[in-house]
Amino acid sequence: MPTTVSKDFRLTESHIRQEDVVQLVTPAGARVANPTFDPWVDDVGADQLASFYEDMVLVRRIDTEATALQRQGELGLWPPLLGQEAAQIGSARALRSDDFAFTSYREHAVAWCRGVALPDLLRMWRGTAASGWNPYDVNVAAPAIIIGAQTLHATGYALGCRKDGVDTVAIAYFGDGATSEGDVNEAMVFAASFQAPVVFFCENNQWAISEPVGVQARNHIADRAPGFGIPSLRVDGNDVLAVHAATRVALERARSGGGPTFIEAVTYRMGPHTTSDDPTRYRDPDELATWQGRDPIARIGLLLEGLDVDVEALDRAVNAKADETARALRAGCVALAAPEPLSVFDNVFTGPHSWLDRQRSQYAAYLAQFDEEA
Amino acid sequence: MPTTVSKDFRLTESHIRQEDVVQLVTPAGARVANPTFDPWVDDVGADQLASFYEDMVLVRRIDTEATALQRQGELGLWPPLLGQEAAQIGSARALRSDDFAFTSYREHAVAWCRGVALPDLLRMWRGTAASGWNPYDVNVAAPAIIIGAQTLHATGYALGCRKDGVDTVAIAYFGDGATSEGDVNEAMVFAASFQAPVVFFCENNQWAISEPVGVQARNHIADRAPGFGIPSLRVDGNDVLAVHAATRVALERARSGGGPTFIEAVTYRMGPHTTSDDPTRYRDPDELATWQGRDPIARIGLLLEGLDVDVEALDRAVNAKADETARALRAGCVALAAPEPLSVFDNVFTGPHSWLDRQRSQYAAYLAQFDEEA
Amino acid sequence: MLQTTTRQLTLAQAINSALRRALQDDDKVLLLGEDIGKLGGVFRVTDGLQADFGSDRVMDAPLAESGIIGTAVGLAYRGYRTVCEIQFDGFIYPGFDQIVAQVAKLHYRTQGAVKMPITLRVPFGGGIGAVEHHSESPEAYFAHTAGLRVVSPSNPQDAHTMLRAAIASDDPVLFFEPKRRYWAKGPVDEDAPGDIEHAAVVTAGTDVTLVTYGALVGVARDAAAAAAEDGVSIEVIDLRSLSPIDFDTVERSVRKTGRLVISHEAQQFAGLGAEIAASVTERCFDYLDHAPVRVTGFDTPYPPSALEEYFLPDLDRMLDGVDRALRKPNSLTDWTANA
Amino acid sequence: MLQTTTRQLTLAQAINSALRRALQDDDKVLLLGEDIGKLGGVFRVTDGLQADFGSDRVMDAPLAESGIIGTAVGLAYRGYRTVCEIQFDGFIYPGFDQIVAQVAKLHYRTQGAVKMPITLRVPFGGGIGAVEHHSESPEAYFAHTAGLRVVSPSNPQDAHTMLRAAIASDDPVLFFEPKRRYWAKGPVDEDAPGDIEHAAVVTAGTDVTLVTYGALVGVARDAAAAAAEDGVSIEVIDLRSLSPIDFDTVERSVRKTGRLVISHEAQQFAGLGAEIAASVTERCFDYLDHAPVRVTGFDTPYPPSALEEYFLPDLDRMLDGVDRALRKPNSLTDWTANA
Ligand SMILES: Cc1ncc(C[n+]2csc(CCOP(=O)(O)OP(=O)(O)O)c2C)c(N)n1
Ligand SMILES: Cc1ncc(C[n+]2csc(CCOP(=O)(O)OP(=O)(O)O)c2C)c(N)n1
Ligand SMILES: [Mg+2]
Ligand SMILES: [Mg+2]
Repeated sequence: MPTTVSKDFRLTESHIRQEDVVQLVTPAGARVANPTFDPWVDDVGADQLASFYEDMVLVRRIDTEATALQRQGELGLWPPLLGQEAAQIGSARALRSDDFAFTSYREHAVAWCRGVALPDLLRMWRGTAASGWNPYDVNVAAPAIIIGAQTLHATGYALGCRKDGVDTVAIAYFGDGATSEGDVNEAMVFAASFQAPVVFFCENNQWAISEPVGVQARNHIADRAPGFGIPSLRVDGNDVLAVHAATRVALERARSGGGPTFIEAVTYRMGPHTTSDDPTRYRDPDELATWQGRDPIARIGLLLEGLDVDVEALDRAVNAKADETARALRAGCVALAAPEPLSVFDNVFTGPHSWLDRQRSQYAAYLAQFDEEA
Repeated sequence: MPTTVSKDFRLTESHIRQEDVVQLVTPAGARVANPTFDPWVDDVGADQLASFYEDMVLVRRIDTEATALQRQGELGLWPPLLGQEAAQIGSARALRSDDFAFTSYREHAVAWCRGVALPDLLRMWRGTAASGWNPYDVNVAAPAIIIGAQTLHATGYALGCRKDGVDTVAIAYFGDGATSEGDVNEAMVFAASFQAPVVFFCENNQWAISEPVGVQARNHIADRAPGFGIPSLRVDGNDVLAVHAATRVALERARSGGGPTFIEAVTYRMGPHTTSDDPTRYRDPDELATWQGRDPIARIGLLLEGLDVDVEALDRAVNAKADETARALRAGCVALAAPEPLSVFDNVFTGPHSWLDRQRSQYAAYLAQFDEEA
Repeated sequence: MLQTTTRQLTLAQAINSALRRALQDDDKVLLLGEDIGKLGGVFRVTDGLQADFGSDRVMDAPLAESGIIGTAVGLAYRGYRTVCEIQFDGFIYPGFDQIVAQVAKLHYRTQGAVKMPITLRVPFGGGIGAVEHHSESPEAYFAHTAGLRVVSPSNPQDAHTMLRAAIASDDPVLFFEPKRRYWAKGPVDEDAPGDIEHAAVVTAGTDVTLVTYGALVGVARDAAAAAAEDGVSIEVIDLRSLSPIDFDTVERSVRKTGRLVISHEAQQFAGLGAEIAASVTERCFDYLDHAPVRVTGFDTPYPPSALEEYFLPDLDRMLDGVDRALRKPNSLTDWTANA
Repeated sequence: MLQTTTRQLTLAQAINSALRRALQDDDKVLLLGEDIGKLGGVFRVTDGLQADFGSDRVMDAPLAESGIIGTAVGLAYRGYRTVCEIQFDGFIYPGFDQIVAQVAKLHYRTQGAVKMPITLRVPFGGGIGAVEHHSESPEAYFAHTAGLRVVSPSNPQDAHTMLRAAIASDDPVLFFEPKRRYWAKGPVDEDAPGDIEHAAVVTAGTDVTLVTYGALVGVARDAAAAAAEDGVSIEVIDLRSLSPIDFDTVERSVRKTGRLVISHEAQQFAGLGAEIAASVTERCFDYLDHAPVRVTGFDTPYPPSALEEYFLPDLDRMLDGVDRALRKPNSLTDWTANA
């Protein structure tokens, strides 16, 4: 992998053309030569591919288990990532541990790759906490449910990194629908203006709940960034290797003072928007079938086979791990207990607050009444 | 002028390149042949050019007089359009009377071309009314001071025109600074999504108060629209003929179902941001000098001379008209009286309102007290 | 003459049928929002409307709230009456500027020339176990904004009648739908007259006036029933209109009871309860036996769902408030006495 | 030991010197806003700061308020303390979502892990003859939002001291600057201690408590002087902190006077005056001789400047409010009696 982005490496118009969507591995598992991007993954051998594969299988299992936990009433809601494993893992695995990710609600695999503990993935969905982890422990911000808001946070964080004189990079994850929000566009304006070391990583999973991407954009999503002065790449989001290469390029550009880059990972939301959603109301089942043929996990399996890896053995090991992970997830989930009532007042402010402290005391007195009665 | 935009007429990449900024008249007054745009102004003869010239001179005089009125305490504020006459008149004169303009605060010349009465131009700046005219009398909306908000209004209005099955077009005027606001980007998203017959007309006057356009955008402003699926044009905003041609193209595209078009009129704010501003704090005087050499009025004078028009005679006639206009403006201004106190409660709602009506009555009783005392 | 028919509908269905009638009766009525087309909205409130009225009138919007509302402003300029759906309460804020600076003010800013007959439908409030930003009660922001009407129905009949009145109104209306009551059924007469001005006395009583709105009306009714068993007579008032507030109705009640309890899910500080307490005190000072009592959400962000039962006013907290208004000794008596 | 020096500064200069000190004392402090660099802001409040601290610390932002505030959130994640300038009150609304959903809530949403020490400076209020959107008083929106502190100084000393305390606070602070007082001079001791918690008794009095803040403090002081000539003793309280409110100070005064008048420029309905009236009534019901009286802007959009003298509470309207609190017959007595 190159350590610098050569001066000659320019993200050209062709990178953002449909025809030129970056793909290094076909759905059939064949490795496609690409002189521009191959050098960026020349260090990615069979072992690392196998570990991507493992991560993808594990998060898919986590996802399935979480969906089951929701169905069983253990979670209030779950937004499945099914189908987007490659986009999330290919990119997150390219990050350095000091890089900082600002995600939306669906990036469970990003959180996983960053080291978020299993039950922490579920806290906010179980409703026992507003968010699952301390952002500074894993360098992943609290997930943003307000669509697009996090892109500005990533830009601000990146600006801070520049001021600190470090080569840490911020990456913002968001969806195709998010690109319509003012905030995402303002983030591009600010990132370009301040040349902030930020990567805009758009998972275009073709849908924003029930709205196909065509409602948001008539062009490719990746076409938008260049007008803001931000180079962009369109990449096969179901190809973990291509995503990995593209993210490395973008990160390296940012680290070396090249400013922001925009990546559109073309992928597909194979499941419902969330466990509350019913895609049969709006989605043609054939479309799903087409995309199932482009499954991100299957193709790496085939690629590994082509590389003479014993995929059956790998599968056995990985599936065992997945079973264990699912068990741990479930156990962790049901163990997540509701916090005590008065904690509702915690962390509104960083210190004393005359109004809120009084309200808290009043409520404590009110609650104590019941204890007395009992 | 073509009555339809031919299928072959495509706004190509080259239209949005600096080199290719559309210019039909040079600063020296020479007519530049342009096979693409010439047909769109082939009906614009010396008479019409003279009338553009007249409008430009008149609005410049109006502008100067309003500035003087502000200095003399007759207006609270005035945002001069000095230097932007061609951009505003070239575009506004291309509109049909049923087209609807959504402007910001600086488009006095647009209002003028649409037939806004003289004192009405000043009402909001004198503070005797929140806005100067009934939008439906002249098909110009209340000026938007909240930067960029009007671009969405234009998009909605245009969508309404489409629903009505008419070929009326909405045009949104806004500045270079405005392009950073989320609303302007959302307007492009909505206009593209609904293929609304709207023209986005950006007067890039190089400054947003004290911030040069480089703070907002590293690329040309016109580069942004194509990424949203909206063709764009970059036009010499100080060339009234080029602006006129470009606006006609955009209007015709909209009328014939071609959807939105974005025009960047490259111009210059020769004066301060408003009468409260002091550009010497942030602006190099040489820059102003350069742009004075590109004055939009001077070049049409030279062009007319080249067309054997007696410009001296024209100037005499136009200046006399301008003197008269300035007098009328001043007289109209000082005659604008403050409305009666209780009108502060008018038009908050369209009918009765229990709370506000009571408040109004209370205040009336309060005021009546002073009458009794007197 | 049309025959009056009363049907059992859920609150969501009652809104659906109001939208349907509005679309039928006035071809200037449009619906605009995220996922309101084929999906019928995340709560299915617009179910079937796009199929029946076409995607020209029931429009899926790009994902941008400022865009939705700003587009509705432009449509209003052109004579359309757009009913916008904001998917959840917590997603209205990106559109705040268009609401406060444009929708609320344009009639005033144009000296009455331009009308803004826009209805913003907002599912609001908690109690459904949702994640953050999905359980908010932002009504006070809009009630504090001059030029807007703010209303909230508590039952299917009002939801139907008030929504139709809101759409027909030439003023902009924020229409807050109590989302945890979407599935509650009730009789709906689609031809019943109605307005968006008047409060309703839900339960008559003589000892204490309990004012609330939206989802809490049901809770207040239960509280009144419980109190009745203890011999306390609560008059429950459903405000329905939150701006303006029908103070005549509230005042009439308080002059009778001398005691007022106000309950809402929204945060207390500078919330609507403060306005009601202040206005009623102004109007009925000499009739009040006790300061108005507020029973509200806490001044914290809406908490994670495991804590929402504490945040939300419930029957016990309402009755505790009633006790305080009656100066009955209770846990908080100390607070009100020596605070 | 530092020598304490007191200088005569305008309120704008006092803020400028507070920003300068904050930039000097803590290199994590940044300024971000439109036109705050070379221009020094449209009110020259940041005059000279970019020249002295560089454009890396005093940053001209692209023209987008949500962008400014959202960027500050990201900087806060990274440990920076950003002071954002919002050019005028009426331009804060495009940033409302970032303020309400992010700035206010992120400390809570991350269980205390992330701090948001952001200060949003907002010139606010009317009386300068400006065009629309330039004279608003949006403080109640933020006071109603859990997780934010809201403050407003009325004089140069407080402006200096409170701004430094706001920047030093780990909580997000909305800092409302009374723009029509920018040019008012007063003594400033830059080393004076201070906080953003406490109200100040500006004029001691015994008959009526008059609570206000920002630009109206000067008006209230004049009203007190005028009333004194008529033998009415008004105690004027400058709130300084609008959320939370120092109710202990207000309560102490009202227990003494038994009468309360509240004045603000903002619209009345669901404004801060309602909260003050409600809270004081809760705390001092048995001490009140009259319902709290509100003297505020009307519930209209801010009017064109030719009408602002009517919209804005002035000395006469304040004294009229005092009369009402004293139950002296005046024009509005009827209203309060038989309404
Ligand atoms: C400001 C805001 N508006 C609306 C919503 C409701 N909402 C949640 S997810 C979603 C669709 C998002 O689509 P996309 O950005 O493509 O992300 P995806 O869900 O496909 O990952 C919407 C409309 C929201 N969360 N925030
Ligand atoms: C939302 C909003 N933010 C800030 C302002 C203050 N403001 C008024 S004009 C202006 C600059 C606008 O620049 P541009 O869009 O280029 O238009 P120009 O003034 O050059 O015509 C600013 C920042 C505003 N009016 N509205
Ligand atoms: Mg999507
Ligand atoms: Mg400009």
